[in-house]
Amino acid sequence: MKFWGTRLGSIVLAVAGCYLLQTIFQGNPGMNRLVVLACLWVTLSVSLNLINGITGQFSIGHAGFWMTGAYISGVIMKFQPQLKSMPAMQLLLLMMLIAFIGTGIMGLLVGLPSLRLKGDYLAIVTLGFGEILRIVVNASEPIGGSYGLFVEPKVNSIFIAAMLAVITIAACRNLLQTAHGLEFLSVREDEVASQAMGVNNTTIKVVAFVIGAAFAGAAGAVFAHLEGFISPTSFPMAFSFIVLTMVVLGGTGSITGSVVAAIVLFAIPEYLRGMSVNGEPLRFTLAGFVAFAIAGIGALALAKYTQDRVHDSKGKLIRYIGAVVGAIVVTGVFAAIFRNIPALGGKEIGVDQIRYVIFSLVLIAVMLLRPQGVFGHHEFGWHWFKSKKSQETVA
Amino acid sequence: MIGEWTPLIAGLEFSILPQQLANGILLGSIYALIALGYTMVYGVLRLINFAHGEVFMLGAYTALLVSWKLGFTQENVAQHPDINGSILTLVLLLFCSMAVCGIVGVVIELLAYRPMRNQPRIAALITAIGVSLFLQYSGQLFLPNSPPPSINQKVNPIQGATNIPLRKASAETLNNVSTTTAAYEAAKAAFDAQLPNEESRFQLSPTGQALKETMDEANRARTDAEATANSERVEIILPNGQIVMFFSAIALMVGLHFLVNHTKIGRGMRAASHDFDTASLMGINVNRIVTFTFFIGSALAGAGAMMNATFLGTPLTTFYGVVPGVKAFVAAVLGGIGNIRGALLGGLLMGLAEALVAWAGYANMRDAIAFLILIFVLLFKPGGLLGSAAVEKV
Amino acid sequence: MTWKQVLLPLSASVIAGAIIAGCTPSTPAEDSTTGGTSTTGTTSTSGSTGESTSARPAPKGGPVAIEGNEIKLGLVVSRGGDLRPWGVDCENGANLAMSELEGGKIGDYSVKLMIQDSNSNPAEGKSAAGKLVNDGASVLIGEVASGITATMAEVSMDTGVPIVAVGATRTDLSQKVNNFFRVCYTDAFQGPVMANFAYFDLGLRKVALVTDKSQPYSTGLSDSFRQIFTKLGGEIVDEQFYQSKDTQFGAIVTNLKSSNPDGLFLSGYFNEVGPLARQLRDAGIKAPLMGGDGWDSAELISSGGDAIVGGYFCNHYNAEEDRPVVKSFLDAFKAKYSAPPATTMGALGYDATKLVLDALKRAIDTAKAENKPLDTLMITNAIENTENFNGVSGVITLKGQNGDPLKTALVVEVQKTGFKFAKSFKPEDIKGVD
Amino acid sequence: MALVQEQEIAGDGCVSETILELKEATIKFGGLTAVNKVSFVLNRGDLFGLIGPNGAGKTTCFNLITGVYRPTSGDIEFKGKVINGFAPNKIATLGICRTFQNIRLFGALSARENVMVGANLRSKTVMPSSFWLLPPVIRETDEMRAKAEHLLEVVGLKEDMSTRSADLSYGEQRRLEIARAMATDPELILLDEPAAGMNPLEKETLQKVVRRIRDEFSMTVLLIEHDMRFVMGLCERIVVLDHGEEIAQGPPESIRSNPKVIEAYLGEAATH
Repeated sequence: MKFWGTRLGSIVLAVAGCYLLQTIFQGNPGMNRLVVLACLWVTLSVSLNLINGITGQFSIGHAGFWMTGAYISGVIMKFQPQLKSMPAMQLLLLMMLIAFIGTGIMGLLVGLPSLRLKGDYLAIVTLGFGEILRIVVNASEPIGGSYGLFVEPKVNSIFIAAMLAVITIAACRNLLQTAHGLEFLSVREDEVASQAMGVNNTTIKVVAFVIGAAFAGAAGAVFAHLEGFISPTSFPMAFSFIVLTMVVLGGTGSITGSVVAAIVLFAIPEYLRGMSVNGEPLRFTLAGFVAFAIAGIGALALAKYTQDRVHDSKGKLIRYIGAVVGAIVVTGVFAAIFRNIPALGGKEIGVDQIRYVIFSLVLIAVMLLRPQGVFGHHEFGWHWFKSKKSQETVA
Repeated sequence: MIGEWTPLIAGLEFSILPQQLANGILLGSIYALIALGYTMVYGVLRLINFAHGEVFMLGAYTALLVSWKLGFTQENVAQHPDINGSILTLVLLLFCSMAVCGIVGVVIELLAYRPMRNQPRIAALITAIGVSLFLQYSGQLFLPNSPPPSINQKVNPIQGATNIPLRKASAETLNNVSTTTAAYEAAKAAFDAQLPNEESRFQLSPTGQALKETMDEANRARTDAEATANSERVEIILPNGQIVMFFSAIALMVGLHFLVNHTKIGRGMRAASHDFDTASLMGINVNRIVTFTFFIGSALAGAGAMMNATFLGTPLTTFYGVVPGVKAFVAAVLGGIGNIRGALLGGLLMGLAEALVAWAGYANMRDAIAFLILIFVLLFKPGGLLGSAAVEKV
Repeated sequence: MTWKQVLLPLSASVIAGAIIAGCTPSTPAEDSTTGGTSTTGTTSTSGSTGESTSARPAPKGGPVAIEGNEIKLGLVVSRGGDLRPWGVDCENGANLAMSELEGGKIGDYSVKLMIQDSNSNPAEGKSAAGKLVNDGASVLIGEVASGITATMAEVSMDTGVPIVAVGATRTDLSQKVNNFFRVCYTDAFQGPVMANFAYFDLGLRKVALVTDKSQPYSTGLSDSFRQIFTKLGGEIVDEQFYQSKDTQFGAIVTNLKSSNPDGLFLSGYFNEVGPLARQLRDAGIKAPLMGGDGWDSAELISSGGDAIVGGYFCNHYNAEEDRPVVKSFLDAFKAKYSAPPATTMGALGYDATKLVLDALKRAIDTAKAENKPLDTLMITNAIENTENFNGVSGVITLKGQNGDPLKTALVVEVQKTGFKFAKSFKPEDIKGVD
Repeated sequence: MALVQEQEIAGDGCVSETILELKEATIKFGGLTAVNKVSFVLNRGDLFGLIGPNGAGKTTCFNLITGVYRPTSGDIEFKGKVINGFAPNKIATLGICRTFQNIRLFGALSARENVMVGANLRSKTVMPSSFWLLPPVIRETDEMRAKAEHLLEVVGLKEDMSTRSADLSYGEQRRLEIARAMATDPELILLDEPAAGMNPLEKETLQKVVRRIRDEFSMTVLLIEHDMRFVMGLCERIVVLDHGEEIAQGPPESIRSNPKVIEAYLGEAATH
């Protein structure tokens, strides 16, 4: 009874949360879209986490799965226009279901090489799959080729996107709540031992690929109907890397890590886009930027040294503060000096122009200081607030 | 479009097969050169250096900036048409590119990879992706990229192409070509004589129009005759620049092979690639080895970049290294990553595959098929062609 | 593993889906009543009849009234990624146009240009456009590529904010919504121009196409060229493909050589055309080369060397033209950025902004005359009614053109020192187009 | 409950049912014959030792039995059924489980989770149901957790249940491996050098544990060990391998006095 109570409660809570999200951001068209996109990124990163973090299969073809889902939905809408008479929400759900299944089958195909390949070799195969898909779509004119494809109707629903993210998270979390989830983790940890313990590695890997791909495909369908237009350029290879980065940055195998990293990494460039002073985008001089970069590298090195070599917490704190203060001072001094260098002095850049520079710097800094990812293998949960931290991943 | 694909066999033109094989080998040698950098770093550190493509990009920019310093800017060349590059200029560009790339590689290793050495490999990989993004996007702030500049062709004294005839056209067709050419020349001369009386080349009076039509007619006859001659002839035409690229690439690879197999530091590299920790216990300064590996690997990328940018003349953006980077990575994996001969083999195979796919009439699917080949090879040889799949000891 | 155990979760998922579907609140931006599929040039609309005379569907959102005394223009350009060279040029052109606005004011309104980056990605382009509209932009300007513009047009569709595309040549874009306009001509215009030029002026009959398969621009241009050229009686003897950023074209060059064309139409951008031209000449192909406005950059001569000299391409304007607006634009551009525009997007970005400013002036007058608050619909109508706007890239008329400008195209010849005017084509000169 | 019966049978020693039989099992790697025509028979309830100097082919023997390698010739029969070339997970399902010489734990997982992976082999629910967290799966997981905790108690790791297995000491890791293998409910358990790196006190405890495995859990035990005292004190029958060949077989006393064995171990036996 208690079980079903909890179960029902969490479902109601999730639906209510998604509905709340929808009502909050509904009126704000700019945010609306960003929230949907954030939900999609969360879906992508959690589903890749299942393949990459939890099962340990090094896949960097997730943009390919995303694209598959989007194109499945786009192509069906193109060749079956009578479907448009359906109510939009039901149509979107139908498309998500079809994309889910279709991309799952694609995941099966891509997952099969994983039975023979490992590590970097598997990575290049999954990368190659994404590229093949992009090139084939580019060359297939019936489905738009490089011209792209208009997808109608456009459906913009935070609720559905958020529910997709919640379901993805729930599926992965539920899996890790049970002993079956341990099979996935054991494949990641040691394939020989897991097989000796009777785990069917083949099944596990294929299931991981299928489920991971299927959720990405469903996200693709949502994306296609959100954008109303898809083309191969919408799914560049770089997206695969960004999803991978989200997984690793959050901590491989940590679902909460993936969620947080997805939201943060998606938000950084978008936040920087909007960063402004009195309505003008924040601008600073190139000299200042270079000075900041140099000081940043120095501060990072100092922080890294502190982390590795200094062991008393007071000394650590002092050094961390010193690194930050030092970085600020050095930035100021160097900026003053660099301003006199003609190549750097005159130029001004807006913060929105260097969004991706900052993005990459954050990436490097986090990886240097916390290589196991922000959450490591752990999940964020109530136990963090308890006195004794549990070291267990799951169950 | 799908319906219009040439049937596979029917579309094959065997007279151009030798030429296509040559194209493939020329293309493949550059892939191989860049792949060597991936392979060396991987061999020693087991790290895929995703920033390798960006080092390549910096190499191309170095060559560009040095050539500008030498006076080969567009304006300068336009003003002084007699400026010409020499072999010495090329060597200087090559040297600068290699040196700068080598140093950049070492700096990247020092700042971004060395702190990650004892960390999970995937973390190092993400750092590499971060470095790659950083170089791409921060390069846009500092490097000239709008419009994408290209190295002026005047730098390069090696122009033209070498023609290796395999089968000549028959005397009859050659004769036909010369007659039609003579007829065309005559018609052209007549038209040119009329030209001063006309408003412009494309706004002709009836007389001019008639002359032009005669000339066009003669021209079409001439191209038809040349077409017949072309289809009879079998030849290999090799652009001189690409021949130089090919031999330089081979020379660099031979040098590298010597370095790895016959020098002290090469022995260190081999030891480190075999077992990193043991090598350090054996008194090998692995840090020095790694630094050196990065220097050499990046310098090779620099050499490839300089030759690509100078001999082929593609305009440069900060994303210049992405495509060669991915292709070379594929080549390295295909040959067996970590294996130097594998990189050469993989590169050549990739080049040949691309040329043959284009030959078969699937030019639009070229890259896709290169990847397909890779996947198939890996399925049957999971460690690449020359790599040995690591057998785990149980 | 029994079937029961497998079926249970499956059926549970279906039920869950049904529940979600049933209880979902429908969003206001419902799209089930959209007009036709609009993949071809002539689409009839259903439902919504706008006040505009055009036969295109009206936007779903808007009109948005402009509050206060500030009109904001939103420009989306690619500051990062592959399209950066065109993006930077476009931004420079737009900024130049803004700086020529006296006092930064039209009538009582001050005009401000807001710029956002699309990072060469359609999705980000839409985010950027969404943000600009959120920040109060009343007109969107951009993008240089069709793919990004397509997603931006969706924003226009939803919000009613008009959009003036800078370099999106994809033909069917303008059919989506009636507040879409552009200052460039479409693929369906440029291709026929070059086909006519090749057939009649160069006297070519057997042409081979070289298409950049990863660029919609190139694909579209090749298609329209092929269509008209074959209709005129010519023959397309071969079509070869490459991808952007390829550097070695040996394989396709060899194929092209074996098909013995009279002439070659290279529909890609100058980045690849320069090296490609050199490799074509090295291989002994002497046939004349032709292309579209993607060739327009001084770098073409630098990277193509002697090989590209003698090639012809279709352009919007020519630096040596004696139209005063061209001269003054080039002088001002050089003065401001110490170099002439690197690509044709400099002029197009300038024109787009100028055209919008011109339309704003008329919209403000209309609002004053009708004594109504200025809103985006008025601006849309003002842009729609643009007639004989004297832009750098030609005299632009949008009235009654369904968003695609009526312009004159120039064919220019590549020479060692620059581009020389060869022939101009008015829309009515082009043969073979229905 | 069947377990109890079998235990009684084995304990009585009346019925000696053959559980594993190697029939001239041979494996060649290239030119090297790692195991050459090795034959022996394990009866249910045996405590069987497999010894031999380094490189004798003991671990390879284990790998043959557990399906890591396929024998080049000869047969391996488990409960009368030839299991040559079965996948390792299939063999584990049939009821053979092992530990590893070079410890192969799931490092990032806790001790309890490691054991639960083993226990999951006998799961009666299907994996898809765990995506929905259906009650049977939860119940089963709870049962497995309890089982794991019990087994950890048996091997003396109750205190360290939720410690990351990579953080355990060497001896603890060895014992954890045994618990993990036991969790799969095998009929035959193969222990590869379980006592390596343990101090004498630990070894003594381990001996008790191994006996308990046989007596209480009624598993047949086949173990590889270098420590002669450990083997002699524990095993009832012993096979000696040298250079991939079987050189002796029999109870500890006969092995101890076998000249061939002494020769093979020359110098080495003396130190132990």
